Amino acid sequence: MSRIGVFTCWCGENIARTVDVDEVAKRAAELPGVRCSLNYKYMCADPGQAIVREKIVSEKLDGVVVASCSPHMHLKTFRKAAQAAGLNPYLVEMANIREQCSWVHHDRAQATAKAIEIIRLAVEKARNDAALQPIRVPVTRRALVIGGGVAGIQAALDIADAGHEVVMVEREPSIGGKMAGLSETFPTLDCSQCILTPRMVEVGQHPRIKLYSYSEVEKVEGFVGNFKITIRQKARYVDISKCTGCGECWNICPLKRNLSEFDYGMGMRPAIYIPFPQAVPARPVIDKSQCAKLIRNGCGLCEKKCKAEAINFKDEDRFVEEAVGAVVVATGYKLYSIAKSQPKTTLSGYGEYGYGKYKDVIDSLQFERLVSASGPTGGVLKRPSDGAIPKSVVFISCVGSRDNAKGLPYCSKICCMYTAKHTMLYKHKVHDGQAHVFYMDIRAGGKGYEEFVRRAIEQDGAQYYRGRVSKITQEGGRLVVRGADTLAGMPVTIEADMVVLAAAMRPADGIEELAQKLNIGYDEFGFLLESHPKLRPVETNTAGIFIAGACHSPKDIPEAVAQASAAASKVQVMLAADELTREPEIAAINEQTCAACFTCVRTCPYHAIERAELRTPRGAFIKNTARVNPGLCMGCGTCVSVCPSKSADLLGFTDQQVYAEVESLA
Amino acid sequence: MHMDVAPNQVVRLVQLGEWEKALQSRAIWECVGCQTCSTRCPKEVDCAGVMDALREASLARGMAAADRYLVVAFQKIFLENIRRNGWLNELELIGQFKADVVLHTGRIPFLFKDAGLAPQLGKRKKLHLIPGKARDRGVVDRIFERCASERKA
Amino acid sequence: MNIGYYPGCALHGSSNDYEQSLRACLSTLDVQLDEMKDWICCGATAAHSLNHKLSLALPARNLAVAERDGFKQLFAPCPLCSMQLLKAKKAVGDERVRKELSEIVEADVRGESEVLNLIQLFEKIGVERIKSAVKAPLKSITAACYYGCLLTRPPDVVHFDDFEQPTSMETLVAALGAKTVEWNYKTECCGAGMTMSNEQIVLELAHKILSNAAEHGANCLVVACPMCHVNLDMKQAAVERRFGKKLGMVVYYLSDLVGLALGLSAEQLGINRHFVTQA
Amino acid sequence: MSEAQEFEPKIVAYVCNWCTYLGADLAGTARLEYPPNVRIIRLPCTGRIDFNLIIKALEVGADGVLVSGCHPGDCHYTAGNYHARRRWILFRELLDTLGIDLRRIEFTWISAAEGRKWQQVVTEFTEQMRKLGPYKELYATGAFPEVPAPETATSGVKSFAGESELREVCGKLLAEGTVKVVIGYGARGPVVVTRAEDADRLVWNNRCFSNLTAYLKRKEIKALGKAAVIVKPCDEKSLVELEKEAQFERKDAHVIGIACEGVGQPKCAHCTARTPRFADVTLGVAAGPEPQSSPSPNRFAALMAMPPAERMAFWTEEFNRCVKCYACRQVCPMCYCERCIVDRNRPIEIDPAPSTKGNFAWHIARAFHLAGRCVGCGECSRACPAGIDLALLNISLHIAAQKNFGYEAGADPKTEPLIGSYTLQDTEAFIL
Repeated sequence: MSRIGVFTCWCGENIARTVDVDEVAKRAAELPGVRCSLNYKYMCADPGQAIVREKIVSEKLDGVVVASCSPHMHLKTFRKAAQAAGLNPYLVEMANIREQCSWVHHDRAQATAKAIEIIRLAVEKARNDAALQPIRVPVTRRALVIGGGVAGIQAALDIADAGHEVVMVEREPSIGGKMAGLSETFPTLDCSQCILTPRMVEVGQHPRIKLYSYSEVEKVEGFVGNFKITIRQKARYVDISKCTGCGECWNICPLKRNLSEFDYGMGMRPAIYIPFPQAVPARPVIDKSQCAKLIRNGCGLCEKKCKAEAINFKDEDRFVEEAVGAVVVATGYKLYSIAKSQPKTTLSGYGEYGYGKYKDVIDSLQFERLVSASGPTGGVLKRPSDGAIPKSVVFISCVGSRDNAKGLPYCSKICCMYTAKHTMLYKHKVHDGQAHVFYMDIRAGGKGYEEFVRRAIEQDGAQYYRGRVSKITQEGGRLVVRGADTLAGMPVTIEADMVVLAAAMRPADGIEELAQKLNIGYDEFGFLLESHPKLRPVETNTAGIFIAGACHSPKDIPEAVAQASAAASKVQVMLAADELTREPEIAAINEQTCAACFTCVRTCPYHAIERAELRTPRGAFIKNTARVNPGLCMGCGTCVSVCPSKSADLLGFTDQQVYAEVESLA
Repeated sequence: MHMDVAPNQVVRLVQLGEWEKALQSRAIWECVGCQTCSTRCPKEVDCAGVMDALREASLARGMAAADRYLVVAFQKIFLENIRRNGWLNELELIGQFKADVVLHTGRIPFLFKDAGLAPQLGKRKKLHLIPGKARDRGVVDRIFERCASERKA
Repeated sequence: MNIGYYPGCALHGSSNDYEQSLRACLSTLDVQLDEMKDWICCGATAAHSLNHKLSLALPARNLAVAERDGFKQLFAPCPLCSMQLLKAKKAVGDERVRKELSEIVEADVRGESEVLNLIQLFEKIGVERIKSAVKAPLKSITAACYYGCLLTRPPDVVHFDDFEQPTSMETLVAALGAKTVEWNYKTECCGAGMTMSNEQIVLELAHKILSNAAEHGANCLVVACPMCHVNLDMKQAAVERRFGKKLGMVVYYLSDLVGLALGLSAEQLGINRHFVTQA
Repeated sequence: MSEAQEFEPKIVAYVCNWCTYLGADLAGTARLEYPPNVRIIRLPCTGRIDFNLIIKALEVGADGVLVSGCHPGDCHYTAGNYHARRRWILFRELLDTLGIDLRRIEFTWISAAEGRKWQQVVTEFTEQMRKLGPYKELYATGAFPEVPAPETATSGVKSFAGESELREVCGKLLAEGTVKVVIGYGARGPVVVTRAEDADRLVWNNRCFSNLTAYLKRKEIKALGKAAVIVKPCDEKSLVELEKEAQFERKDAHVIGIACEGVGQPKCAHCTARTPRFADVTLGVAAGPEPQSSPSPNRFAALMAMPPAERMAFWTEEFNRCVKCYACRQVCPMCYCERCIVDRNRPIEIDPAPSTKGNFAWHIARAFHLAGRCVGCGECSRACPAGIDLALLNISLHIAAQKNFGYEAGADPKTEPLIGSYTLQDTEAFIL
């Protein structure tokens, strides 16, 4: 570029007071490649911009340097001005002579000299600028939501209501997630299913939501705006397009004593079943590990009974492909399994609580089912061992959570609240019962939360002990709970009929495999990583993939819903147009000289560089090379620094430009 | 309850730097070292190890609780015994322990406590009047010496 | 099969009935105990209470000597001894500590020998093999298996069984044709080394253990530890006096039961030398 | 006025766009005054700040160089600063070995909120540069203590056991057509054997010091078909690294490993490798246990015992002999770029002329490109016609990799290469 215009701004007195703007303009005019140089009181004001536009046209400028404030302040302003005058906006550079010169120096001569050097540096960069075109990525205006719990439901409905098609994938036979199994919710004690089931039905009936239940994400290809998702529809043995959900099949099924997953083993279900009456879709599934027909070609009663001829014992897993532009991951959580064997040995523990050994020691989700009106006991709290009404129940919080020894140092956040809720629900059902709670700290930050805990203690008489339980034993049909009351400084022993363990929240099974498929990050516990903890809390490091709910960190329902709506709004922004425009200041690889060491591939924080092959137009292999995916590159330039042959370069900050800048200082 | 200070309070005293209270506590000598606390602590505090360390420090500073004399004396005499013999000489241990306790506390009846057990043990051939000794007692003594001098350093 | 044997002081002292039982039982199973020649005391509770370094050095010396003498496996029937050996073995995983301990004990401590407790030794012999060798199934026995503290603790040192709800001893006892009970004090402490110096604690703990076993229908206790045996057997009369009730709970070493099932007599196994004997 | 008072240092600052540049803006908004000596070059991320830029700044006469970006965990691009930190850790060690005054190159983390820190850092750094004065020592000649001469190889050819077995195996490979070409040692250096009857030309003796893996990358050899290559246990390490860098696939070559007791080279004195670990076939048996010893580079120790200015004088004298023949590049098994950066002309990052400045730039780039990759074969020193002991620079980085990251090139095929990976625990003791 050899026809550069330099426009020096006074910024009122802000620059002109310390920098001799006339001298600057005069000296700038003498710089190589500069065609014109002038100064003006307020370059960013309309008349100032008009001068820039006018000079671009009249002087046929091929580059512009505005010497004024920080580029973070007005680079966009002047790029627009240039564009309005027909100049490529990426041919505009700024010389920051305000924040980094006039405002930090007093000596007029020194400041003026420095301003000239700053301008010289910017002119050198501008001389090496190249016209760049914004990158346009076509967008498939559909979204995928993985997980049909409350977060996934919220996200899907928000996006669909905004007019975009949504594909929802849920691996269980029904959507609803953990919330569908809860009895009441804190801090309002409103019925969980009463709030959730209408939303589930909405999803099921929404014209723009395509629901794949009993399905999993198999493969993810493509990039932002252009994902290709392969979905595995697991063999259900029921053709849901034919099935009417009449219920004849699960009523006639003779194998009724299988532990219900939905009731966490507290209730039973047939081998062909819907997980719960309000399931969406209200279509059954056959458990192939239990069905007599599928195991040994026996029975087959359901098939005979089904008038719709929907039973298909020959069903197999099927794969379908869906094209989407954005993905919301809302895979939720599971409870820490308090059991002997764990995949990671560090996780094993709590044998002293006798979970699995004593039937009346249960976890908190099992308790939810036992007090739920739709639960296996019809809402009457009966203990699992003998169906007796428990007169004394001990609740233990932080089972797994905040336990460094089990490798789960984090707080599960919701247990303090639901344990308080449990004591209340218990008291409301068993009026002469006594609830005892062992806790380490009570964490009740949230609207109405602390008040709720106080109500449990003061109105419903829950007895709280600050301390841990050391051991639970069984004596004469009752559980003997021995623990410490650290406030009283003495041990306590409580005879209980039932013990409820508030197990830690962990990300759902398979989260790491899913994250690897999606190319998104996860922490040491498997929780998914947000792009920035403050400013990009629902984004991931892979453009176009967002996260919502407890797959990100332990969350209660209001938080999960809020995050889901946030993710949905980000998706809506993306899907608002047929094309996505991205800044062109991204990396590029000279594929001819690339040595294909792929150091850049390992280095790129965005997995935006891939291994590729350079081929002739007729398809003959020439060589291996690295290749940038412009849909993913964010333009950090880390690849440039690690490239030994300097085949990687960063547009807008090319080696050519940066070296010219440095050399201008010689 | 035997412990004057609960184990969590012992750890707290250490956190607060209240060494004297911790080192003079009876609790550290009541602990039997069963390791249950260390095994169950969610914060991976090795409480049993803390107890061991406090006992060592308490003794080194002469701060062991006076009314836990028996425990302290027994451990010390036990170590002296194996330092001399390489193996434990039970009869010698019992004799020295009783003599020490009686001398220190003036509790003469202690001398005859469990005396009834002796003939019973004898009858069951559980007492060796001339028990064996480890072959290389010199090395045991040197190990003790090195571990002791290490502590001083 | 020959196996390296670290008896520890107790088995050469007042718990010589345990050693008698072991030798009788194991030779029937064709296992010979090769006692290491230059073993010394592991320092026991006294060392780890009063001198940390000593509590590593003494067992480290034993490890070094065992390795010097070519023992790839070392059977330590006392859980305290075996835990101490394992603790030293773990400590020498750190090269710096290994060098220091080697200097202190005047021998190269490598910590390569495998340390076995009694249950592990039986498992190594093979539960199936023992089962097939049973001549006199123990039909009249309903045992409460008692592990005590140090067979399973600290778990990151001993790495043995489920440390809160262990079952390995039950598996073995069941193989002998005996019944076992589910009870609550399998891994509670009996007071261990406080027998002489803090009798109150020992009596209280032993009382809880013996009563709970009885309440859950056991007619005997099985242990694999000389200290447990002292506190539960020898001290049982004192427990009865202190709490004013008759317990009469026979306390067997695990090897006693195996021996009986293999057809050995109570005299051969030294069971007649216990304090509490079958009424 | 004395000269010292008149002197105003020139300072170049490479800063990231999102933290430090905004921090400097904030200093302006808050009107925090500081000396006017610093010239800011804005880059998107510290990840973009290449080591060559630091050298370039010194070349254009900067007396001090500031490099600054986001604090760990704050990177706008999540990890650019971690990658940068890892490179700086290594690069500083190389600069130190060269005798470049580390006080003149400052690394800092300055966030967008730390306007005051920017002011402080610039003020103090400028003040320090004023005290140090102009960087006259850069690439200057001068006196320095004698460095012990490199050990020389023993003279006289001594054949090793296994030579006949080697010929036999290679002859068979060629005869059966398993490979088309054998890269091996001949009486006068490396030979390429394509016919079974020529297998007798192969030797195995104390002159077999070259690292033959370097020939695998040659186009003309690739053109001959599948090659067998004879590797000593030390040479094999380069195959490990080349495989990590996708330059070599096991199926493309038949690796003939040969047990080695040393070939009388300086590098053999502290070599611990005796038996190849990954070869397709291994000949000979190395006697005795693999010796355990750590490298004891006494030339390196002597060099590092000097003060920086003397080290610089040493290197200036060394590099002044360089004629830019690039034999070091040619012989290096790890140099495989088809277009070397020194051959790039837009921009010219490294002056191709054999000037002092250009020679330094070249040797810095060559050495740093080998950071965490050089397997210590020493071929560069051996090949240099001017007798420059280039391996000393590699040793510096070898030690830095080991000390800071426990990384040894070629040791473990499973560890991630040093450059292009990072851990949150990487040291930043040197970063302000």
